[in-house]
Amino acid sequence: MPLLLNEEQTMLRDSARGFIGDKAPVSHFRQLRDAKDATGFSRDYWRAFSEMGFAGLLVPEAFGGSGLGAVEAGVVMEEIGRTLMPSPFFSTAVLGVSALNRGSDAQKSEYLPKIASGVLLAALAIDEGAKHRPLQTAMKAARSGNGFKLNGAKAFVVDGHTADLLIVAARSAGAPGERDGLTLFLVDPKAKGVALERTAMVDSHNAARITFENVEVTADSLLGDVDQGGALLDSVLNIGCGAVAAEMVGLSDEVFGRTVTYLKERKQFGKLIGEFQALQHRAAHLYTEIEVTRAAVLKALQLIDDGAPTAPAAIAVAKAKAGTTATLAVQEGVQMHGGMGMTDQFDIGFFMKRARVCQELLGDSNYHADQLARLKNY
Amino acid sequence: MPLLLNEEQTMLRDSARGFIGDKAPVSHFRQLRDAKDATGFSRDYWRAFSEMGFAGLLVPEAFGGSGLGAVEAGVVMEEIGRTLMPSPFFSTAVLGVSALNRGSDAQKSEYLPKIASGVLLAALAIDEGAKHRPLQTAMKAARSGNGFKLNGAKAFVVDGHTADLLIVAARSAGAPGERDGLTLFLVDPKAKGVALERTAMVDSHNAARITFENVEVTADSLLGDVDQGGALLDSVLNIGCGAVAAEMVGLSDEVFGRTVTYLKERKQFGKLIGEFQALQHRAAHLYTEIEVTRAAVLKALQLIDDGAPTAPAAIAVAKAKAGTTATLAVQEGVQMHGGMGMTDQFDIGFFMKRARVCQELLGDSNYHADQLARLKNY
Amino acid sequence: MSDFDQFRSETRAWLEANCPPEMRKPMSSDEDTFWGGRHAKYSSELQRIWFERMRDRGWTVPHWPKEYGGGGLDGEQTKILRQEMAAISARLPLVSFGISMLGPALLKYGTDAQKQEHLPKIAAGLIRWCQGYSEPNAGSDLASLQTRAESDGDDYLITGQKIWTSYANYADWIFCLVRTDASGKKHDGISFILFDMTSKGVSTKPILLISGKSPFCETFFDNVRVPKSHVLGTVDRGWDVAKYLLQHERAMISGMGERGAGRPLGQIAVDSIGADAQGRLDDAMLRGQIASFEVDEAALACAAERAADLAKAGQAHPAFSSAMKYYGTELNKRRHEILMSSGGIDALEWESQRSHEGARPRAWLRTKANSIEGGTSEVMLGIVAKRILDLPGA
Amino acid sequence: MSDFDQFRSETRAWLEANCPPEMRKPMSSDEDTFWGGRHAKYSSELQRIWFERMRDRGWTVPHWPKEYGGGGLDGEQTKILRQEMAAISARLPLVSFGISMLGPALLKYGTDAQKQEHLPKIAAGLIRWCQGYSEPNAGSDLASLQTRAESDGDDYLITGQKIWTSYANYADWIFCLVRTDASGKKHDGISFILFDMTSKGVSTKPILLISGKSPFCETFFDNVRVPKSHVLGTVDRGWDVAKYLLQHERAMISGMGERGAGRPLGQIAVDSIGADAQGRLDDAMLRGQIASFEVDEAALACAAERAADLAKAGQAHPAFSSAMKYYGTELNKRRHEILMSSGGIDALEWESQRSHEGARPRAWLRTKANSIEGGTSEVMLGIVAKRILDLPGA
Repeated sequence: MPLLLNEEQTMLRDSARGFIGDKAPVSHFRQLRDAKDATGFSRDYWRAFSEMGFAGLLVPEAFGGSGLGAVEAGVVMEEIGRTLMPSPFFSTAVLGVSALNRGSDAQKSEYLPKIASGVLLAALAIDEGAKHRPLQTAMKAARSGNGFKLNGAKAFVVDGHTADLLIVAARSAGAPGERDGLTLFLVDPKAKGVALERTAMVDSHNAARITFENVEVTADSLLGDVDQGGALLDSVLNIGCGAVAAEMVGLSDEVFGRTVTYLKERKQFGKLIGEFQALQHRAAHLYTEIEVTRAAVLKALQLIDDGAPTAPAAIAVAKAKAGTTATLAVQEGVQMHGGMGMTDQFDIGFFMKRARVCQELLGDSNYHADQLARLKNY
Repeated sequence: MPLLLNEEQTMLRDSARGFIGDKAPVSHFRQLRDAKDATGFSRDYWRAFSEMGFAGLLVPEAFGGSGLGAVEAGVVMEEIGRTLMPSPFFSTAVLGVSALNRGSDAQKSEYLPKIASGVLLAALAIDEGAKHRPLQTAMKAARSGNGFKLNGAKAFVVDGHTADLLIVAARSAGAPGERDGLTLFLVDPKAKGVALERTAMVDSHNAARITFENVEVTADSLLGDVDQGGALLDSVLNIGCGAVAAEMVGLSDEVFGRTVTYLKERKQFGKLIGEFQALQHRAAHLYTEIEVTRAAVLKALQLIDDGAPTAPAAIAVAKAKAGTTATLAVQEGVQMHGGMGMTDQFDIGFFMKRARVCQELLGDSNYHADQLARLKNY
Repeated sequence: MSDFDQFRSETRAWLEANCPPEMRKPMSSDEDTFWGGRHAKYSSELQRIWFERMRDRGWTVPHWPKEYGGGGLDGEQTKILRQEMAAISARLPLVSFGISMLGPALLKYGTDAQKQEHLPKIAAGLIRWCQGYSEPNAGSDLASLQTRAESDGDDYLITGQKIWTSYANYADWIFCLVRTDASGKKHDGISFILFDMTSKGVSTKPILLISGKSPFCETFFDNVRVPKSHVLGTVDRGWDVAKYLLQHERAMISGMGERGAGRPLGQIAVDSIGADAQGRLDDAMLRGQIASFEVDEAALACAAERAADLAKAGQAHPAFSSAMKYYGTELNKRRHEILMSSGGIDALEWESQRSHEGARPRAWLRTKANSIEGGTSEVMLGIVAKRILDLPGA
Repeated sequence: MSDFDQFRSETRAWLEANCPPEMRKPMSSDEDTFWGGRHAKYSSELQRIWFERMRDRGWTVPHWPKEYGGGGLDGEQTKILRQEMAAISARLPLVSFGISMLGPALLKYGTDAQKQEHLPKIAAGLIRWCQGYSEPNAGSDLASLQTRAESDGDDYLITGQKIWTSYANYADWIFCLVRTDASGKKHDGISFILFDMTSKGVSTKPILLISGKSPFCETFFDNVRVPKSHVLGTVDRGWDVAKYLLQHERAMISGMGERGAGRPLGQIAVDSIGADAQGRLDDAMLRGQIASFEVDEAALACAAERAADLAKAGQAHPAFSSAMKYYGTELNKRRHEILMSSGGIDALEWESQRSHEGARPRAWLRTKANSIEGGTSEVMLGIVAKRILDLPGA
C-alpha cells in the first residue's frame, strides 16, 4: 500500500478541513476559552460532525457507523490539530469506540449506534500517577456479589466531565506493574461513589479527575474478559497514540506554516527575517522533521489497519517522533515570533500549550522510545 | 580563590606552551605516527620535560618533585591537548605519581625520585571490559604465601608498552560491581606471567592490552591497604579525569581556533564562509560551550587541590562536559573544513580521533553524567 | 586576620543579629519582593524592618559610594557580603531597576546634579523606575525605535509607544530611549532621557502573556513635556548609554537562573515519578536528560563565577555577557521543559489550588521569553560572532 | 491473480533457482561488490555466474528499456523485484556509477547515438565510469569550477584538476563537468562531457582519508583531446544535466544508510556492554540515545518509502531529495557515533586482526564525509529553504 492517502481518504480530509477550517478556526477555540465554557466544546458542531459521519467513523456499519479505520481517524485528528478545535472526537469516537468495538454484541448494540449518532459521549480513564503507565494501574476492582466494587482515583480523563459513559481500567488481580489482572469496566458517571472534578488544563481543553469510592458495578459492565484487559487496552492505546500523533502532525504543520509566513513578513535590521540564513537553516531542518514525522505517523496508522505484528513498534516510533517534532515546532514557532509570540493575543502560544498536553497524553516521547527499546530487547 | 590561573600557573602555562609549541607541534606527532615509532613518543623531549620539572610536577618536594597540584597538571595537559604531543605525562606524571603518593614511605622513596628525574615510567591498569567501569574489576588477586597471585586481563593501559612499573587494580575479595575488595598492586612488567601487546589505536597514541597469568607478587608490592583500594583509586581517577578533561579543553580550543581561521580564509559562492550566518551562529555557540567547559574544568581541578567534598561531583561535571564539548568541536571542525577536513593531509582529523579516545578514557560523558546523578541521589 | 577576614566576621555577626528569620526563607510569591517606590507596600512588618536596617547601612546598594546612600564597599567586600547573605539565605532587602539598571548608567554617565538627585532615592527605595526601550515594530532591532522627542525651548515633547515596559503601571519614573534626531543613521540621534510617569500624556496598559498575567505593559506617550536637562549622557548619543546598560541587564539575566535554589531537579522528578530499587529515577530516559542538564547547569555556574573573576581582574571581554546571556537563558528553558516532564500530568493543571494556580506550567511558559527579552539568542550569537570571534560581515 | 502477483511469484521462483546461496550472504568486504569494467575481476566464480544470469535477463538495470540491455520493467515490477531480492538478501549483481548516475542522465539528455553507444555497455558491465565534478577550490560552490575545455576544430582540449573522483584509478571512462565558456555567469558556460580515461594527458592519484585508504582520487587533465560529439546535452548548458544527476545522487545517498541491515543497534550495544536483570542495556544513558536514534531511523525509513510513493504518483517536490539527503546523512553519522560508544575501548583499535583492521572506527570516520559529499548539509538546507519554503534571498 503506498504511503499516501488514497482518494477516499483525501476526500475525507478535504471535507474535515472544510468544516473545521470554516466553522471552528482557532478563534472558535479562543472564544470557548475566554468564555470559560462549561461544556468546553460546541454541541452543535458535534452534532454536525456526527451527521458528517465522523462520530461513527470507527463504528462498524452494522451499528450505524462508517466502519473506517485508523488512517481515517488520523486524517480527522490532523485537521483538528490545525485549529485546536475542541471536540469529543478523540475521547468518544476514537478511544471510546475502539474499546467498545471489542465488547460483547449486547454492549455494541447498546452504545455504538448512540455514539455514531452523536448522542452518547464516552471517556477512557486509565492514568493514575503523574505519568502515563498503564501497567501501574492500582485502582482496585474487588469481586462483590455478582459484580465488582471499584475503589481508586483516575486523572487526566479526557472529556471526563461531559461523558455519559466511563471506560475504566482497574486491577482485578496482580500487583501494579503486572500485565495480568487488568480489567476494563463500563461505569455510569452518575453511579453512587463516583466523584468528578473538571480540571482546568494548560491547553484549555477538557480533562477530569475522578474518584471511585465503593462503586458497585454488575458483571454486565465488564468490557472483555476479567484479568485479561491488557490486550484490549493495548489495541485501544495503539489507535489512541496514533490519533494523538496525527493531531501533533497537524499542529506542527500549522505552527510551521504560520512561522514561515511570519518569516516572510516581519522585518528586522532592514531585512525580512526569513532572509537570515541561521533562521533559514532552522526552518529547513524543522520542515524535514515534520515531513519525516508525517510519514512515520501514516505508516503506523496503516499498520494498525493491517493488523500487522509490527504495528506496536511503529506506533511507539510515531508517538515518540510526533512528540519531539511538535515540541520543536512550537519552540521554534514562539522563538521566531519573538516577543509577539509570547503574548496571549497571538495564537501561537495555544499550540505550544496543546503540544505539551499531547506529549503527556498516552505517554510522552521518553515513554514510547523506552517501549521501542523493550520491543527490540535492549 | 578566583577561577583564574594565578601568576605562577600562568608562567607554568607559558613555559609549557613555549616548549610544546616549539618542539612538539602537530607535525611532531605526525612524524611519529608515519614512522610507526616503536616508543611512540620522544624520549629526548621527555628528558627535557623532566628537566623543566614537569615529570615531577605532582611529586612532593621531599622526593625530588615540585609538589604542585591538580590545577598545574591540568595546565600542562591543556597544552598537550593543543598539539597532541605524545608523552608519558598523563600515564606517569599524573596517574602514576598520584597513585604512588598514597603509597608507603619506602615505595615513595623508591619510585618518586626516579619518576621526577624522568628515568622511570609508570602505567595504570584498570579497564577490563569495553567501557570504563572500575567497580566491575574482575581480575583476581589470590593470597599466595606471603604475597598474592594475579590472574586476569587488562585493556586500554595507556603507555603500558613502555612502562617500567605497572599499577594494577585487582579484586582480592568481593564480586564485580562491589566497591570493597579492590586492591592495587605494583607489578614489574617483566615479571613472569605478564604478557603485553601494544595496541595500535585510532589516535595513534599508546595503549596496551596486558594479561596476567599466575603472576606472583610479594606483600611489598601492595599499594595501600588490602581490599581498601576503592578510595585510593577514586582519588587517582579524580585527578586523572580532571587531567583528561583539561586535555580536551586544549584540544577543543585548538580545533576551534583552526576552524575560525578557516572560516576567515575559505571562500565559497563569492563570500568568505565565515560570512554565512548559519556558520556564525554555530561558531558562537561552540565558543560559548568551550568557555563554559573551561570554567568547569578549572573549578574541578581547584576543588581537588582544596580537598573539597564537592570535588567528585565537580569532576563528574568536568569530564562529562569536556567530552561533549570536544565531540562537538571536532564534529564542527571537520564539517566546516569540508572535504579538506576529511583528508589525512589536514591535521583536523587527528583531533577528532584523539577526542574519541579521550571520551572513553576514564569514563565517557554518559558514565560521568550517571555518576553525577548517583551522587545527587536520583 | 586580614581585613577581609575581619570584614567577613563582622558582617556575619551583623546579619545574624539583624536579619529576621522570616527574611531567610525562600520567597514564595511576588509579594515577598520589596520594590520600593512612592506607593511602596511592605508585605509584612519584618520586611519593613529588614529593609530599613539594610538601607541605613547603605547595603541596599553595598558597592555604591556612601555619598549616594551606598555602602561604599569594594569589590571583594561586596562579594563577601553576598556570600554571607547567601549562607543564611537572606532575601534581598530591595529589588529595583533603579539599582540593577539605571544606577550603573547614572554612575557612569550622570552629571553631579543627576547623581545627587536620583541615586539616593534609588538607594532608599523612594522612587521606583521602569525601562522604556522596546517598541512594537523594533523588536530585536532596538535602534530602529520611532518614539520621537521634539525640541520645544528648554523641553522636549515626547510622543510614541513603548512595549515590554516591566511594571510601568507601578513605576514612578521611567528611563527611556527616544529619537532626538531622525536625519542620520539609526544608531545616531537617540537620546537617553528620564522623566516622571505622572507627567501629563503618559498612559500604560498591561500585557497578557501566554503564561497569564505579567508585569509587562504597553506604554504610551502623547506630547509628554520633559526638560532637556533630563537627558542622561550626551544628546543624540544615548545609544552608548543603552549599550552599557544592556550589558548589565544581560549579565543579570544570565545569572538569574534558579541554580542551586530549592530542591534539586532530580529529586523533584523522583518526588512525582518515583525511584527504582537502586534509588534511580524510575524513568531512565528522563533521568539521562536531567543528568545531562545538570552537567551543563553546573558548568554554567562555574562560567558565571569565572566571568565575575575575569571582570574583577580587568580581563573580561566586554561582549562575553552576550555569550552568558544566550547560554543561561537557553538552559533555563531546558530546566523548565524538564520540570514539565517531571511533573507530567500534574504539571498540566492551570488553575487549581492543588497546582498553586498552575505555577509550574506558567513558569515554564514564562521562560520562553528568556531567550527573547534583553536581546534574543540570535542577536546574542551574532554579537559573539562579530565582537569576540571577529567573523567577517557578522 | 493480478499481473503483479504473477510477476512476483515468477520472480521469486527465478531468484530462488538462480541466485547462488553464497550471493545471499551479507557482503563482508569491498571485493564482494562487482563493479564491471574493462579490467573487471570476479572475486569468485559464483559472483560471475550470478552477474551473468542477471545481465542476461536485463536485471542489472531492470527498469531500463530492453533495447539498451535493460529489463524493461515498469515502476511496480521494479519495486517487486527489489523486494524479492531483499527478501532473500540477494546481492546486487553489478554496482556502478554508470547505472546509478550516468545512466539516468543519458536516458534523459543523450542523443540516440550516445544512448546506443554507452547504455548497453553499462548494462553489461563492460565499461566502468567515474564522475568528474568537484574541484579543489570549488568545494560546495560546484559551479565555480575552473577545468577548461578549449575549442580546437572538432575537438576540445581539456585542462584542469578534479578531486573526490571515486575509483578514478579503476575507471574506463569519465563523465565530467568542464568550462566551455568563461565569459558569463558561473552557472553558464559549463558543459557535461564524456571521455576515455586512457586518453593522453589523464592521470590520477589516490587520496588518503582520515579513515585510511579511500576510493577517492585527485584527477589531472593536461590538454586531453576529446571530440565535441562527446558532450551530453547542450553545450554550455551542462549545469542542467549536472543538477538532474545530483538529485539522483542525493536520493541514492539518503537511501544508502544501513537501515535494517544486520544486527540491531541495541543488540550490538548489549553484546559489548551487557544487560541488566530486566534485559535492558547496562548503560541507561546510552540506551536512551539508541532508542531516540532508532525512533528517528525508523521514521526516516518511512519518509523514504513515502518519498518513493510520492514520486511514483508524480506528487514529489523535486527538491525533496535534498531534505532526505540532509537527514539521512546526519542520521548515519549519529548511528556511527553510537556504534563507537557501544564498542567503547574495543572500538578504538585501528590495526589489529581482532578489530578487523579497525573496521568500526574507520567506518565511523568515513561517515563524517556523508554530510559533505554530494552537497553539504548546509547546501541541502539552503536548497530546502529556497526551493521548498520559498524563503526570501535564500
